[in-house]
Amino acid sequence: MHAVLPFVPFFPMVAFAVLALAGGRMAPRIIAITGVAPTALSALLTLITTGAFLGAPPDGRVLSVSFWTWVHIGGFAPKIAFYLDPLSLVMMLVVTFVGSLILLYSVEFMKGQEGYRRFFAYMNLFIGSMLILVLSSDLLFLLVGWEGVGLSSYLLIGFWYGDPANGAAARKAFIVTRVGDTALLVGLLLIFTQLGSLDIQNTMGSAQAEWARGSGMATAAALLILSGAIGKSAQLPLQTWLPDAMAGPTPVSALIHAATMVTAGVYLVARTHVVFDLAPAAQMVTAIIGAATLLYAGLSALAQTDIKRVLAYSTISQIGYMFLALGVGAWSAAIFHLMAHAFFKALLFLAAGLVIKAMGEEHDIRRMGGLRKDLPIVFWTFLIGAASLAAFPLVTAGFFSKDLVVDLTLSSQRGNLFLWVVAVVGALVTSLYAFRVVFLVFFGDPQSTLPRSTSPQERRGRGFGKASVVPLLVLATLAVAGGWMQLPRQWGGPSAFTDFLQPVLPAPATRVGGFAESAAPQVIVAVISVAAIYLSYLLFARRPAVVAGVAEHPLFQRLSNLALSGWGFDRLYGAVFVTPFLWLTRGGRGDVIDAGVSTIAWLARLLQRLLRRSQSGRLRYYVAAASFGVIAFIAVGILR
Amino acid sequence: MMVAFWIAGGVAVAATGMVITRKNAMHALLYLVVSFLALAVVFYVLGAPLIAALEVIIYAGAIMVLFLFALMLLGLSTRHERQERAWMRPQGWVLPGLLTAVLLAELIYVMASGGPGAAPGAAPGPLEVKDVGMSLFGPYLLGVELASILLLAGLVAAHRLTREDPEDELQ
Amino acid sequence: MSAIPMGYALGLAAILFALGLVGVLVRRNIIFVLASIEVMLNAAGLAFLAAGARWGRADGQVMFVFILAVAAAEVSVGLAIALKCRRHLGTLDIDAISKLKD
Amino acid sequence: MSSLNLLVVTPYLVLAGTAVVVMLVSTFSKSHALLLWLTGAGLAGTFASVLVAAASPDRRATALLRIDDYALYFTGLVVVITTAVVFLSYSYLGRTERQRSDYYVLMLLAALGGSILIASTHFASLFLGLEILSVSLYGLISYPRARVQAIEAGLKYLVLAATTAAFLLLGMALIYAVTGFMSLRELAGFAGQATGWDALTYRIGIGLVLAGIGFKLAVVPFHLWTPDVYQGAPAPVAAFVATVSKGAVLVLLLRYIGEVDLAKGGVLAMILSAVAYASMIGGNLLALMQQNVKRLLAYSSIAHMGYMLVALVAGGSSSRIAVAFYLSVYSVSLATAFGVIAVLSRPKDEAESLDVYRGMIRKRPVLASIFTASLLSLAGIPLTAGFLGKFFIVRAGAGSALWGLIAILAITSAMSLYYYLRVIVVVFADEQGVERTRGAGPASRRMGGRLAAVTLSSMTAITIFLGVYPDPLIRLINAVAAAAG
Repeated sequence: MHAVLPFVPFFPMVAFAVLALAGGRMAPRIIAITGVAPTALSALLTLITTGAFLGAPPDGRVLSVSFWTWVHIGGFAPKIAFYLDPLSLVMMLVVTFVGSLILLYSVEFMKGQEGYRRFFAYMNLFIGSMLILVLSSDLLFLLVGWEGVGLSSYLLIGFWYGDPANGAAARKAFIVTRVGDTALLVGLLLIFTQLGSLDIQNTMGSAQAEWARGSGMATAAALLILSGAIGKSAQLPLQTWLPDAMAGPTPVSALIHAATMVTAGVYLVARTHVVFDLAPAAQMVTAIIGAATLLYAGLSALAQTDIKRVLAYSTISQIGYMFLALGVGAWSAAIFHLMAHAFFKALLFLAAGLVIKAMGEEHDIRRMGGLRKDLPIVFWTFLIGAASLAAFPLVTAGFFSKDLVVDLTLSSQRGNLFLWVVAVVGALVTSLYAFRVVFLVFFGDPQSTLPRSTSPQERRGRGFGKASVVPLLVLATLAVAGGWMQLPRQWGGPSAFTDFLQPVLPAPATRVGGFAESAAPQVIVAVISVAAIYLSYLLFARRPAVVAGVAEHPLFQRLSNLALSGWGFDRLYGAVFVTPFLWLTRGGRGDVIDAGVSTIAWLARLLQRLLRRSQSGRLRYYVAAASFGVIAFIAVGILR
Repeated sequence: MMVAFWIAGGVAVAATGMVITRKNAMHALLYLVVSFLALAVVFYVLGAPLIAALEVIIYAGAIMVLFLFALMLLGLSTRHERQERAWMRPQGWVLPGLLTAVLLAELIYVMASGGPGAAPGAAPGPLEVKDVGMSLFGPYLLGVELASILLLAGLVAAHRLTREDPEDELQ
Repeated sequence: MSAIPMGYALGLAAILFALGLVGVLVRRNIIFVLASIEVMLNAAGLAFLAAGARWGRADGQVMFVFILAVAAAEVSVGLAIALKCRRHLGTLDIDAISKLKD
Repeated sequence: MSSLNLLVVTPYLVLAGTAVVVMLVSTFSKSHALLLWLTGAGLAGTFASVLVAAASPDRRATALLRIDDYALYFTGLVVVITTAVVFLSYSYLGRTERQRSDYYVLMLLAALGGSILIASTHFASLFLGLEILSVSLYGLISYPRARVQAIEAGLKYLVLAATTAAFLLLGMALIYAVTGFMSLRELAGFAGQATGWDALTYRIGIGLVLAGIGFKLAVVPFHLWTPDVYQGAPAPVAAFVATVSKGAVLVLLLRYIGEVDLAKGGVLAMILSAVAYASMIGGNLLALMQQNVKRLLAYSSIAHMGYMLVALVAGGSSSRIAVAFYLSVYSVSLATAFGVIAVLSRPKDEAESLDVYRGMIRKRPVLASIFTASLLSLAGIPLTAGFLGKFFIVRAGAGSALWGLIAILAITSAMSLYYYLRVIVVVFADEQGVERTRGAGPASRRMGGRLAAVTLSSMTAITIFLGVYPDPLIRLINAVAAAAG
């Protein structure tokens, strides 16, 4: 197995290099093969490795491949090495499988688009970086993947750079996540200066030995790591970039902004869970951030009209669940939900991409309707995805994973009733918005006045071939069956997933007895999910007039607008950071929604404009500036 | 000695002041020569006859001749004098004057805040030309070599810059 | 050893230096700027001489000789550039030669 | 006092000798290629003599120079970068410029000036080295006759360099007046003892000297000339100014700071940290929206000097290692980036505008990849050498608890990623940029092109190799830094 592992990230990287350097000489067919095959091969290798892992005894499920020591300076000797344990294996499975399915889907979806080769190059770069991120055994090497992921995300969001708005979205994503990354870097520095190493296993070991539970150092390290994770995973308060990141092509949204990249933060926290375990305060912060985010984003999703933005907010909300799970110490539950979410969210995005395409690039769900008959496969798969997202009881993967999270929110010793209530309300909201999309898009009468393609054949001609449909079907299967390996603990069934992760991610200590132990919470959640679907049916399919009536009400409208703009976070950032500087400029900025578009960048640009004045090209000013410098230097000398 | 220092120093300052305020370049250069000659006296008074001679020969002689040649090549006329007058409007002096005044104030503040004590160690004897020569070609031998390389660099650079190649003009 | 206190000579150097700096800052004609730079270099040389006189060593005078060489090299290249400016840009006005800027 | 082991100074002798030989040969041969290979051979000879000097146990070179391993390492670096610049210049000059011998002579002399600076331990050699470098650069910056911007750049550089040189000299004179010493080592011994008038004058002298040095380093507030000169100068010369000229001065500063104990709160530390803050912030901000690639690199080089000053302020052996590594990596990466510009440029028509690079990946994929790699290294992306350089600096800073400087370094380098990526995105764009016509002279162009390709590829290989496996270089630097301490 040692020999195989390095090839998993190697293949996509090679594909990237080939595609990037190929120039404009490649035929689309060759591009497609070069773009998809390596990742599929990686997925195959991952499968083989998984087989070997399952065959091995639990304590033998570790694989470490060391290439070389990067540098030796004093005690600093970071290694270029891979470390595979059940946690990274799960991540690797998700990345390679979902990744190759999405690549396959893109073969047709992106056909004929400007920059076909570029697209596959970036996607492979992304997959390779993500694999390095999850496999590296050293935090410094992990950062390589972390940066690579950020880089390819920037490139892909701004893929259609012809439109300046896309460039702005790319910049926003880049800068907002950078805020988190900087904190992460400081965190790594702290860990290194305190523990003398950045090797993950060593660090976790020595953290446990050297830091007392609840010590300031552990809390600081955990909070800094958390900041990085929040940025990457689009959690409050660094969530603003993700909805705008929908500017990229839909497969990008599926892969990066749903299935993999945004889960990197979850992975990072799970990877360093020992530090969090030592810092109950930081863990509490994690849980609160998760809870607040899942509610905030769920409510935002309810008001969105752009189908991709609904899914984007839904992603933020679902990752909120994962952070909530991490916050209560339910590490493996978070990873389980991560996996299930990757399946159904990728499915939803891919299906949404086909819907948008069929509608002639229409994103507004209010202008869709009745697509059930026109796009049967898309409808059914989307329905499955939505059901899984809404945690439809007993069958879907989303049910099992979310049930585990919600259950542990209450029964874990770090959990409490308040967090549980938030999670349950979140489940209600999730069902509402998920089926709102289903009913508005696929049921009712066609609302669109846009020229729609006349025949199904024609629509198929726009990219509904096998390569588009097969990934949908596979993902739909996974979105249902992917959860059966882990039944709720009250059922006494198998718990293969958490058992598999047990050596890495210990199960949280649970409370015994009482409300949490009974079947009541589970029943409540299940009933609420189903009831919410029915409520959604009533509101959006049966009696749209009621909704319309309520929507007329000014109070509701204001609320709805607020939710539509992501509860005014962009505006808040605008007010807090931008306004104090407004007096510096004459005009100010009218566009409120975008006032927060990279506030930092805006501030920087302002300073830059002031500084540029100094570059007047006039030599005598340059001499004067130098003289000023001399005077200042001398003044320092005299005054000291 | 003291009197000679004061007179020569005063002349140097006054002449330099004229250099930076003249409109006519030729006049300014003549004042610069005066300034250099006055400084040569200062150098002599400070006990450096060799340097005084070099100041006269090289600064007031060679370098000034270079300037004069350049002026001839540039052919500055009365038209330029008028232009200089236009350029030298009083407000143009404010910021530079201020900056320099602050700098000068800082420097003078330090000079005035008590002089240095006598030089420690053995009382130094008078310096002769021979001493300077011994230093130049003793410990500073490499420095002399470097100075020659510096002059070579100046020569090559000036040669390159002033030489016009008719073929290049075609580009 | 001369009878002139070093502080006086340094003061004179500072005044000359400042005058040279004013020249560089105020004058727009390249020739004047170069002349002012000569004044500054010369003032620095004076400071070295004064310092050398304090210690009664030849080092100060040696440095002056080096400064002399530097001044010669600077001024020759400077004048060459001035000639080039006149020929190709048609002006000696330092403020007018500011096409390179942000 | 004047003891001198001729073997140790051979690198300088070879450099100066080559300059003279090239000058003499040019009087009877007009072959450009001959001049190039002579220059190349001279530089190779210099490198060899650096190795010879390194093997020699007797390192006496008068009071003016201290030729230790540290100086020899950086002399080697200067020679390597100069060689690269010379090779890159060939095709650039080959197209239009006649009378190329002056170029190579000046380049060799400039390298000599830099090498002298690196080894200097005395005001006289410091000043002369600096001036040899400056005067050669005046000639090089205004070298292309067909380029009016070059004249302006040369003029600006000359006036500012001469003015700040005067500041430097006055500062040296004041320090000499106070201490009676001109050798850095003796001065360092004096630094702590002065009191009253002496101490005050000494500090002012230091301030003035720092101004002279700050100009060469192009740190805020002496940075204003940088973009103008880089834009006006020929691309290969800009590469030289940004790497060798700055690097040599930085090494000198490092050497002096290595001698004095950089006490916290001391004038030197205070000034240097203020300058570091201002340079990191100012340089990166100015680069943000820049559309001219040469100016962008100029601004970013200001920021890079700020980063290196952080390590400098930290002091100690970790700072020596950090600066040595960062400077080496930065020089190679920046020279590569400028090299790509040089390959695309002609004296009259430099590839400055960002539009020239649009969609370059399609037309010239190898060149575009080289450009991207160099920019990524400058941005400090992991697995390039630049990342490790930054890491060393942070480590040195953390060792001295310079948290404020580190925070600004982290924030501003995050900012810098933005403008480097902006260029990379343009390079990878789909549509085509401005079509560039190529100059005449197919024979020289073919050879020049090949030469440039080999040079750039090997420099990129170095950048990536050092990013992935930097251990050999670090061992070398460790050994060298230990010798200096």
